[in-house]
Amino acid sequence: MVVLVDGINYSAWLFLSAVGLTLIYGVMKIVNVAHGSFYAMGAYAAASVVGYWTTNGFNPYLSYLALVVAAVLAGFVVGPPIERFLLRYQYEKDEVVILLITYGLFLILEDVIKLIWGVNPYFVSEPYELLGNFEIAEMSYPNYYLLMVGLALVVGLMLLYVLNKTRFGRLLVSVIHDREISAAMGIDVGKIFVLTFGVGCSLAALAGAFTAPTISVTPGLGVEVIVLSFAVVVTGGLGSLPGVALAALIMGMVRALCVHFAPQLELFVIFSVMALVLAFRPRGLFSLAETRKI
Amino acid sequence: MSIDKPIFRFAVFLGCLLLASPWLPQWAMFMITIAGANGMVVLGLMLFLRAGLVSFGQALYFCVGAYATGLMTQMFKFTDIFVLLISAGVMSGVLAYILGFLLAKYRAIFFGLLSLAFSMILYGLLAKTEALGSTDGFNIPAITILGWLPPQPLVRVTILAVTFAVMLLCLTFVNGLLRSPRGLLLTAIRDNEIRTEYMGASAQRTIHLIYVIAGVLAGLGGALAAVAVGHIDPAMAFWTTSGEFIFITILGGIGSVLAPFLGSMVFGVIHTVAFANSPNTWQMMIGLALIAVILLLPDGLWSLVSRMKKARA
Amino acid sequence: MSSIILNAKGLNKSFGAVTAASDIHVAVEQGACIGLIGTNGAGKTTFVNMITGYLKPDSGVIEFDGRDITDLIPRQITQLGISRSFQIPQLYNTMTALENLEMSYGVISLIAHRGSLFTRTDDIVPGYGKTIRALAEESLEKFGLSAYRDKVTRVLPGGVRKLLDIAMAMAVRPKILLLDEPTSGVSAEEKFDIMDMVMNVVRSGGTTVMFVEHDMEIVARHADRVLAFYDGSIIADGPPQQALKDPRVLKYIVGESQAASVVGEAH
Amino acid sequence: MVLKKTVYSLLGTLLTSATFLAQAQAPAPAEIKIGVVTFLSGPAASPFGVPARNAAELMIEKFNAGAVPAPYNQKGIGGAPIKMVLIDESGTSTSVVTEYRNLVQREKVDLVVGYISSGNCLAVAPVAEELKTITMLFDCGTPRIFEEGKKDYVFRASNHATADSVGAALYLKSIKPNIKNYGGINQNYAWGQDSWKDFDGAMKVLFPQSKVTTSQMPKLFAGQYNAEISALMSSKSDVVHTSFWSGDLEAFILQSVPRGLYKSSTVVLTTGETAMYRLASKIPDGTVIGARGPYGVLAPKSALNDWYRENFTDRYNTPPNYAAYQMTHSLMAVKLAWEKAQAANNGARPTAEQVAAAMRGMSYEGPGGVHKFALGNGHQAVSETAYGRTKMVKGQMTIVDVKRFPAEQVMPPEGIKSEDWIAKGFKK
Repeated sequence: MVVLVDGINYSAWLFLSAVGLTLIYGVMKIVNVAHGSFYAMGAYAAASVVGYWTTNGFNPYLSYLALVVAAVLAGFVVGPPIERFLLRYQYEKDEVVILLITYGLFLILEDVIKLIWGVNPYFVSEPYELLGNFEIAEMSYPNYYLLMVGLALVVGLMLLYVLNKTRFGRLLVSVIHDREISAAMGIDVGKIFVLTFGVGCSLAALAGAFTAPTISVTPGLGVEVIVLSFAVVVTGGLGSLPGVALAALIMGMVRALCVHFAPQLELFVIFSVMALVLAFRPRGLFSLAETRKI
Repeated sequence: MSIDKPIFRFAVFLGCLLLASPWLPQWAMFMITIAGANGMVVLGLMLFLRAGLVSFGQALYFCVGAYATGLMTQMFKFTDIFVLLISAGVMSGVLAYILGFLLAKYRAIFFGLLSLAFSMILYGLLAKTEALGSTDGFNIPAITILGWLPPQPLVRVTILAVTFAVMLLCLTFVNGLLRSPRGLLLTAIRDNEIRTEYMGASAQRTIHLIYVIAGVLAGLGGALAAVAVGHIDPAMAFWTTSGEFIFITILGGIGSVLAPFLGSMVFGVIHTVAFANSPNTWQMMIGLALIAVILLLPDGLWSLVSRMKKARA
Repeated sequence: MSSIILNAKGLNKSFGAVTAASDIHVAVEQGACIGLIGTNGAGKTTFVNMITGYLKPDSGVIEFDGRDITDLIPRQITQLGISRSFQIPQLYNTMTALENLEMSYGVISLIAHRGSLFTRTDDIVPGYGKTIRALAEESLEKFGLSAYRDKVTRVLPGGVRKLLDIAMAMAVRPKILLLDEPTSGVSAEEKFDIMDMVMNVVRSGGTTVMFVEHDMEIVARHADRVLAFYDGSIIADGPPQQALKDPRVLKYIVGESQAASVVGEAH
Repeated sequence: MVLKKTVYSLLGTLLTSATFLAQAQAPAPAEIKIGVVTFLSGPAASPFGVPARNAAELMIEKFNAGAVPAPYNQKGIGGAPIKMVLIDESGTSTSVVTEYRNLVQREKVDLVVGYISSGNCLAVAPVAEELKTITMLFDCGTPRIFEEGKKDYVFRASNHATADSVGAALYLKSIKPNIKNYGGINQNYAWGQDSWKDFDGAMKVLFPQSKVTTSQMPKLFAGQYNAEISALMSSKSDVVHTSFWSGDLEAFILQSVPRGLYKSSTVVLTTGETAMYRLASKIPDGTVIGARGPYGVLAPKSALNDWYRENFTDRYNTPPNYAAYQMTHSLMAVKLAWEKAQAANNGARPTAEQVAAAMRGMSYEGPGGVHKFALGNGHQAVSETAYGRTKMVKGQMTIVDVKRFPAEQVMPPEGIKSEDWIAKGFKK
């Protein structure tokens, strides 16, 4: 039981951290290493905003709203300009080259964050403690984790809805399917890319923002997330939404099991799962099949 | 396999460098040694890039080579540089051969990320082996050459010389490979694998082959680095290390077998200048450098050289 | 009486609900030149893809030189002596025409040297008596592509790309050459010259040819035997005059008027 | 031809950049250059690296002004002004060693003080010996440095990690004489593994009947510890030991406190002191806090300590944590040894060998009390260590029932590896 709760809660966190990455890849075929930096920026933004919120004694319950606002700010202020003024001119280049550009961005943003917020940690645990606890199997959990799980569900469902039910979603799908043809059909691919990139970055920031209350916001907190969300996304199948969800769930569960029954192995869990899955399903659990006509 | 002019000139140049070493600043010699070791790994990555592949886990073999060296010195008390190099090459080669069966099936980003997974697993394994000092790693004793223990003032020069020798050997080999039809095939695979298969060639076998070669090169690089630095730890297999190697590959370009060494030399300079001049923001410097290279010199530093060549011709 | 070089027995292939090949029987004689006709989706390319190992038939056997090649992969089939060109030319798009052909002969030389790492590209290609470069130049010459020698293939016109594609397929000196719509995407004017050029280069070597073609004039002009596909099965098989007059062929593929003119011309 | 040219031009860049760097810090004749190496980026920067850098800047400024109380009141070092060359410790051990060599051979520093990561300490030590440069390791914990062979130029001015684990166990003995079982959560890398090993060993000696409930080993910088916390809570341990530091420690506190881990178990934070200032309001009363020595709030009362805390707090408006103390101690030790050697050298600038000789076995007093270079034939300093428990007094975090354990109780004697010393029940 406890294992289940721990697993789900970690899965939710993994999903939130990784979903932005898969969205950006699915639409733009960019493996965004700077993803981790956006996660970090989300966390820092949250720290500042919520800090301001509480010091000015606004309604604490609205601070969750503040978290979202912070995330969207972080994502949309920084993300789109990068796409518009840097990445946009690189699309004809190889996937890997673009990946390296984002790696460079990651290095830069790491220091930018340091310049803006300094090296000392920030704490914004108020939202975390505000909600009180719940008991399961005489084990006490903060309700905040329910919030995280809920958030994960909401984000997942919203994305599903947008992709399948809205006009923008259909445009997106057609762009995913074939960039050139969609452009030829008069879809403003450029606009869609900027938007997607913004949303993807905001999702990363959102994960950061909602993690911030549970951690100490310090330099370098993005680095861990990069490789972790890579592992999740690749295991799920690059660009696949259900893939990320499933992969996050599997990894969360396996990890929880490890922690409770074989704590020494925790170190390998994630990458072993990834290697195993890739060994048997080279393109991940749910792969976007790419057929080539000859 | 005959020696090409540029390689011959390079050899001559390295020779002069060795002769000049007494007058070279010590720290510069060390940086050149490290650049040489890194260059070995990057030489392998260059082969990958020729075939349109990028490995985010090449540090795996860098680390295996280093630890093979380390274990030789720890367990069997071998200190002879040749024994160490050979064992490093063999260890990494064998591992690459085995993993190759799996990885040669993968392309594009999946090739890169699967190799990343393997390098991170090795990192985990080493981090758990407290007998080998866990993440602290352990030190490598002074090396000998055929029983001769170089006296303190000569140690650095000796290691530098060995590095050069290994470099030149591998350079000549890889150059020969690239000049052979097999070398042509790399570009063919990158450009159009279907056509290549219908010409009757096996892309998978070719990739497996260069995977092993790259593995051995990385292993040798790791051994050289271990001997030069005198200390090894699991961080050698961490993904950031692989990232650094890819950076150098892009920096140098794939225009020539000499490009990797040009790249890693310049990387060394960028790195230390950034460290010394902006200790608090060196990452930004390196990031900017990386993006600048990709935007301004998409074919790497070597494109400058080839441009000069054209200008002369 | 010439011998059977390729023998397809009872090939079936379906993609989900779609039947791409149902019980195909074809025996190809050494040196034949066979035209494959049929509307799009009739199963011509599926047939070619099964012969060249790109698709594996659900059931049935393919024999080449009396040897079962059903389960071989494209590479092995090519090495045995069956080679093909593509509907969409499969070229090395970042390279020049010359380099494309050098690649082809490079592969040949590699195989001839059993993959040895210590041969150089300027060595003589065993069994061909020339260097890779010389062979590439020669075949550019043969296919009249010398003008495009140093042009990057991405930018070349459709007809030229087709020819280059075929030239590369011919590099391996195949016993059987399959041409998948050699004239599709080629302007009407070019069509005939290209086909003539290809055919006399190819036929001069006595290579057995199977070509997928929509233009009945070209079929009638070059084919000595026609296979008409409809809905995954062969509805007519015989010399052009007869096959093209077959009522079902007229109904489903050719259309009366054109047939008349075509066959007339062929006499 | 072209090729040669490029390589030459390349070497050119290298040399010019070097000379330009050299000029950047062209040494004034008498000045003494100290290379200071500490984490300026990454997770170790905020708890250790930056406080240590601040300490270095403060102390070197005060030294040069001759404003430090006796015996440190000579201007600079023996009258010569000190110049600091600051380098980030981040990067692979390869780059750390490269930068160390650059410090010594290019920047021509006279002394190096630094290194937080044990791995880096191990990597740098042999190089220091090769380059015959006095190198003071200021924070890294591993005992291996002086246990794996004799050193001539490498020193460490404070206890190694053994003292932290043994001290923790001793402290538990004094406050909870009958512990039945204990668990731990430590980062899955050398520091965490060694800390747990030593603590476990010490507990086995002091509480022979006690059992290990669980030993959690999350990945370094994992950040999410709920599963681990659940495991710890369900293990119902009397004691939970952790050597977490930095963001991990803070995250662990933030995540575990609301779940009530501290109600059921006594939690021991061996590096807790770095976190207590910022998380004062979060840490429950009765949590055992260590500072890897008599540092920070656990420092003994003394005029020097008051002076230090006051100056540091004035300047950075946060009190100095143990990393700052360790840096300060290291700088004081080298200053003292240098001056001693200079005096013995009747006023002339001493050689590295002379400084080393002066430091060997030397004992000195810093804000953290008296330390003595007793182990590793006079290269490894030892000192008392201290632990205490948290208590909120009028919204002020204070440390109560502080216990001090003299060096000989927490550090092994000369000539035996700490592992064996613990295994043998603290006997030689």
